[in-house]
Amino acid sequence: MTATTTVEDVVDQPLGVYTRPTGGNGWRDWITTVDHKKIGILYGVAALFFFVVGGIEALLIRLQLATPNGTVLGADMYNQVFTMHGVTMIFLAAMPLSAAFANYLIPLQIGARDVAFPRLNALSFWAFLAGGIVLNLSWVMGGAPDGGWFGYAPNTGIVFSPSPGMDFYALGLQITGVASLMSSINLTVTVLNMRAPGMTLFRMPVFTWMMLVTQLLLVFAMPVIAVALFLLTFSRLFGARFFDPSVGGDALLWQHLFWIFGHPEVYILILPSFGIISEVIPTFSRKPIFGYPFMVFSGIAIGFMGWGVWAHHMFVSGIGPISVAAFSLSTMFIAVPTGVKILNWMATMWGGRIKFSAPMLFAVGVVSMFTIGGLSGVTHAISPADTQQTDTYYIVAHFHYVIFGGIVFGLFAGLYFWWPKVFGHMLSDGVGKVNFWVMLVGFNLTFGPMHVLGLQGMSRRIDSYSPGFGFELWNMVSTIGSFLIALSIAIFVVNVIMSAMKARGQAPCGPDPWDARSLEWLTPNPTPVHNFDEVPVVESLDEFWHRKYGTDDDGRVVRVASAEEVCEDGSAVGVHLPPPSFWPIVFASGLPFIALGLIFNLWLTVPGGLLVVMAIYAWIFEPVDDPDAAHGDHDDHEGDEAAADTIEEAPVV
Amino acid sequence: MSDTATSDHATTTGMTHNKLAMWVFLGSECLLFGALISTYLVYRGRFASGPAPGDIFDIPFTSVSSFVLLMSSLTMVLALSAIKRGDLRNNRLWLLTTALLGSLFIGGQVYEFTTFFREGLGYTTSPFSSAFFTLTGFHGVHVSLGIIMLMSMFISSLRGSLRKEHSETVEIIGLYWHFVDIVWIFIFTVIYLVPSPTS
Amino acid sequence: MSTTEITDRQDDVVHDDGHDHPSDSKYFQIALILAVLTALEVATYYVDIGSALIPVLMVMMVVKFFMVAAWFMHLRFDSSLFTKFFVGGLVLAVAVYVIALSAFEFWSKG
Amino acid sequence: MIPKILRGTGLTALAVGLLAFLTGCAADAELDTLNPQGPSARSIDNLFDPVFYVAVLVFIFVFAGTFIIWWRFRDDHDNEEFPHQFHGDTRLELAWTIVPTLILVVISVSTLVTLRGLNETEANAVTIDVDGAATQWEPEVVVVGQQWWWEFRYYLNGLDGVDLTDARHLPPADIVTANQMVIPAGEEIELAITSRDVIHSFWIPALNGKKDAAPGRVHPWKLEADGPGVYFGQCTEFCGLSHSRMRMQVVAVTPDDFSAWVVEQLQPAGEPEAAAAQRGMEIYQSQCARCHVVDGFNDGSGADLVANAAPNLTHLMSRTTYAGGIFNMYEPNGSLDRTQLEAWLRDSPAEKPAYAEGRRGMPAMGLDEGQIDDMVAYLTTLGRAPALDIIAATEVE
Ligand code: HEA
Ligand code: HEA
Ligand code: HEC
Ligand code: CUA
Ligand SMILES: [Cu+2]
Repeated sequence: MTATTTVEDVVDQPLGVYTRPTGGNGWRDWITTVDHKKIGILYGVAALFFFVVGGIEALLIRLQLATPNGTVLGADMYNQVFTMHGVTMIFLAAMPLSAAFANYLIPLQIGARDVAFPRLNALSFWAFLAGGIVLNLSWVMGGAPDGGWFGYAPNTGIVFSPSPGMDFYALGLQITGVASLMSSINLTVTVLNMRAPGMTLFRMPVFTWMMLVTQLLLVFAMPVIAVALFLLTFSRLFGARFFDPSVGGDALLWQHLFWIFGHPEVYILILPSFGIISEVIPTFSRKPIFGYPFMVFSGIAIGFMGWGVWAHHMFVSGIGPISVAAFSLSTMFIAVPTGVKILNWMATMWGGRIKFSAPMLFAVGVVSMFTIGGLSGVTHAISPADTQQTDTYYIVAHFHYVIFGGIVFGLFAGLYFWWPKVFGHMLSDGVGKVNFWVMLVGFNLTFGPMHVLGLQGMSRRIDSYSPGFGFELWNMVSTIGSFLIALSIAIFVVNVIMSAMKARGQAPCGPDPWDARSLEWLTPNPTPVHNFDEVPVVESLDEFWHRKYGTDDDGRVVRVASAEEVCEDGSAVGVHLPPPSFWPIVFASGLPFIALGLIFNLWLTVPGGLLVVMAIYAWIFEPVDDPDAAHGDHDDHEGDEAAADTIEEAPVV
Repeated sequence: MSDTATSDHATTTGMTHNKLAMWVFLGSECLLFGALISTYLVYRGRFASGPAPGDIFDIPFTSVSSFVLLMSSLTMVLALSAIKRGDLRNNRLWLLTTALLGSLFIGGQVYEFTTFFREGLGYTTSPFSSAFFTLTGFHGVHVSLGIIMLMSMFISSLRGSLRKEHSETVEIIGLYWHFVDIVWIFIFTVIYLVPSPTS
Repeated sequence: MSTTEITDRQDDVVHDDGHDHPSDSKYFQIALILAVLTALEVATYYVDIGSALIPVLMVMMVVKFFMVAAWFMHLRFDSSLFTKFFVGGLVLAVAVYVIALSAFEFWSKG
Repeated sequence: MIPKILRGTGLTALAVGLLAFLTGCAADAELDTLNPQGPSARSIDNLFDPVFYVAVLVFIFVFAGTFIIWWRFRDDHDNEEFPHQFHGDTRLELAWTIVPTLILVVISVSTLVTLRGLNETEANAVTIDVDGAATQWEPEVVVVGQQWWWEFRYYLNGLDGVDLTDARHLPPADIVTANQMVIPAGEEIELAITSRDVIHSFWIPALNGKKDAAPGRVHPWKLEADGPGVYFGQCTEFCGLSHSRMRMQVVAVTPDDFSAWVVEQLQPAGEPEAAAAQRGMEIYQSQCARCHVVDGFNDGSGADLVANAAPNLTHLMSRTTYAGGIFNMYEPNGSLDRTQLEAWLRDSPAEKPAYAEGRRGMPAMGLDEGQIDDMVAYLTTLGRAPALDIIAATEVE
């Protein structure tokens, strides 16, 4: 990806930045890195790549549906494409893009050197990538999954989906799931355990808070889908009878397990975005976030309540009326904490002096567009009404408004906002604004009409529709809109390339381009490999901002220090850093072999298993080759501890 | 600067990363076993034309092997207590005993599975059989991983690289081991002792 | 080489000293209680106690469960943060799956 | 038709105007969810409309706020001066916690009331006049989904004692039909919905919301049409390859017409007279009877299919659409649409995607043109065409 090359170029520039003697910026360094920043960038690049893949699948969907009786794909291919679109977007684009932000920013926002388990972090990334590759290999190895991202049994059983596609689905998602679980444990420990002195929980930026809640949701939600996927895998590969109605298998078991995971999952997707805009909005409004504790607690409340609403995806599935009523009510009330957030963002902007730069535009886009999706969500929560809406395009409209309007806009806000932090140069704000407006128009053209289509009765997951139901016009509009979205993505890509070219050979942008508030801006741009020269001591929320500004006697804000004075220069040397390691990628590369072996030929699992076992073994006994090890002033116990630690996550070497 | 990613002494909470991570992981495992147990409970009455749980469970036998596993928790905690005192010899002894008790349990499970299989309960016989073998199989895999870890510690200890200052490693693996034990406490009661449907 | 040692004790901190862990004889006592409880549990298989069976079994199970967690896993002595995670996961799991089983009408149909 | 929600609210006047203009051409939106034609659908609509307005109001509130903010507080930071810094206001926070809560409490109550209504059934009965002997039938229809068509089974003695647990082996019913469900208008029909393979979902938007058809489960649901008419539906749970081509219709007729329909459906098929039709019958015997049933000719002992059933053809001609309700049996003038039927018999998977090799869906039978002609001749003897107005109303494109 273009982004990578840019990174290298920029990072390469000698900024007086400390570079590790052994580390370069060649490909070898990327595949062995355990640095949370590089891993964050890797996540970002992979996620954006898969976003384009999923987007192209979306465009195919839209082409097929542009006119009645579409013939672009055909029924079989259509089913594979929409399934892979959902899976790719959710698991390979949205989640890892959030992970990119989490990895890059959490340690910086809490004043830490790295995450708690850097090698595990690398493993999480490579395993995610392995899972993504497994999923997409299905295209050329017998057919992609064709049972929908929700994979309802028994349609996904071997009788009804005889191609290996659903095996790829089950195993690919299992691998990405394990990756997410590892990463969530890692980040949870990081946030709890590695905060800089003075960084109490209630001095953490809202972004870090929302990420913490997200990681906790992941910790508890991933095992549930893991079980669901195991049941599916064992049914398909070993003939288990979980979903075979002829012997009493229950079709609803899968649905419960999937949605017990699935609903927390949608909050896993949205909370990072909420976190991002909670950083962007105060910065550009030049005001502190309004109601910080309420922001935090509403995020926690959303995470909590998200566990008690899953059956709203099953209102017509035949669960009893009492369940329907209970889940209907619990679902509605999630609107309350979410509303608290929306209104607090508005109150943050209210009375501000708002600069509508690109990040801010995207953030305001979230506030308004997500609200549309949230409100249609409330109309689904009314269970009797949902019996009319479910599985129609009205639902598709709902979730693309929350997902695209809430997540994609939020992530773009984050990309524009933190781009200088990561790469040391700004993205063009002018192009960014164009990007935003084209995206906003395209997005509304694409998904707005779907409300109408759904209420007119157009079903989801149909590869074609007949003329005469009144679907023609709006489908065409929607298809046109989707190409506008594609255009906006292309504008973004152009912006990335052009900005990188412009920045080539130039000094990096200043340390504090947005007059920002949180700790990550204390480090120079781009962030030096060791993060902070000195671990900051935190005295307040918005620590960085408070180092720049004070109040005069009238209570007015006055600048007390320039950004240059406050920011570190990244000149520290001899900082102890976790050395790179080969084993995460070796470990992860075994996983696709195991998956393919289970699907096609058990012998393949042997090399896969060997790779994994070898990696675990080597991981434990990995020699300490850190040039700075002697410098480390914590008790250096690697050498002897190595033998002691078994398959447990060993202390990071 | 001491604040490295690995420094055990500089954590915010005062807990080491490893121990905290293990507890978070165990919290996560609750959801995993919960899903498996629920699956079993939904399906325990759906034995199609195969044997029903009430027909084949051998409570006295399972009681013995449950007791074995329970006692392995005692030996585990004794191993920890020993290494904390610096008593490496007893540490090794108890580690080995724990692993042996665990293996005994696994042996019992293998025996149970083969007996059930001979009585007509295959993995694909019915939703009940699939759920039963999956649940107990997952538990068995957890125990087996635990045994591997215990044995690795035992070998490290023999080689002299598991010493008093590493007691936390023993403690963390002990946490895992106890967790697997309490899962079985649950399984033993809910799946075996609570009367099951018969055909 | 600065800062961290003292200043980083924060809101949620309970320090893990490890020195007040129980003695081995305490562990044997706990194990004895666990053994007796298990014996009682198994006894219900032989002695008919009617409708009390399930509540009694559940109570004994929960007691065993928490004794292992509290003593052998040291939750009694360790940071409350661990308890929060574990009990959090446990309570969440129980709540979610009890609701799910209710949706299957498990309690009425079994 | 313009979705009703967008009509006649001052708040959305602009949107309405635009929509009215843009959707004006789409005259026949037969699946419109906002155009209820029966009590259940109406109760849902009556709940949805006000909630939708509330949502629009909240949306306008947020949007107006955003615009005001954009208008009043935009500033390019030309001067360094900061606005007044405030961190929050507990009273405001409480207000915007409590107000939405109250709104939602009201919505909850009406949701519960509607939900209860939808789950209540009434005891009713229609009189059916068979050979001069009137019998009472409490209207209940068994709805069975399978890839990719619907079967409707009528048990005139009621469903008590009819074992529906295994949808692949259902007890013989008095009337078995496919894709078109005929009901008496103005009566509440109870449905027992199930499936023979994967999950489908039964949905007639004008009459009620949807309900899944899941294998191994029987889901109760109900329908009632205000008056005679034809109501379109679509399978809405993704069920594999031809999910989009799994449609159905409800034909509501007057009680008298219904009684007449029942009487006719109870007739078994007779022996055809014309030679071509007789040849067709022989082909049927040798090629089709392994799956299909024609009452009075071969009984329904199961089909060579995963679902164990293919459409019952006894009264094929009384249905105006076939193959999951996607083809017309008749031309608008009432004559047989021979071309389509022949195409179907020639190569059905080409007409409607199926996995015949996996025993799901109708395979290509490999008949030659002569055999096809004979087959059509035989099929046209099976049942009688309905009235022209029904043919016109049920027409699909
Ligand atoms: C980012 C992801 C995301 C988010 C955040 C949400 C948020 C919500 N969702 Fe959504 N949902 C999905 C992603 C998401 N959803 C997906 C992917 C599906 C489809 C899955 C599939 O089938 O493939 C789905 C499906 C779905 C359904 C099932 C529909 C069906 O299939 O029949 C329901 C039903 O209740 C629902 C409800 C809600 C509700 C009530 C919220 C609430 O959290 C929204 C709360 C927000 C607001 C309400 C707006 C702001 C509030 C105010 C301004 C305060 C004032 C408001 C009031 C007084 C009302 N969603
Ligand atoms: C994160 C989640 C996410 C995102 C971002 C999207 C984005 C989009 N989705 Fe979504 N979608 C889902 C998640 C998501 N979707 C899910 C979960 C389902 C349900 C699946 C199921 O039922 O199983 C679904 C289903 C779904 C359907 C319904 C299919 C059906 O039911 O039959 C449709 C139909 O229009 C659709 C359309 C789109 C479109 C047009 C976009 C667009 O916004 C996409 C825009 C992106 C691009 C267009 C990128 C491409 C860019 C370029 C090509 C230019 C790049 C140029 C260079 C590299 C130089 N999606
Ligand atoms: C292997 C099974 C099988 C055989 C053999 C078979 N059919 Fe079919 N037939 C089906 C199935 C399944 C359908 C439903 C297809 C659908 O709607 O997707 C069907 C549908 C039909 C329909 C439409 C019925 C309706 O109301 O929707 C007609 C007419 C028909 N078949 C005629 C025939 C004739 C004539 C033959 C023999 C020459 C034949 N079929 C042989 C399985 C079979
Ligand atoms: Cu049947 Cu969709
Ligand atoms: Cu949901």
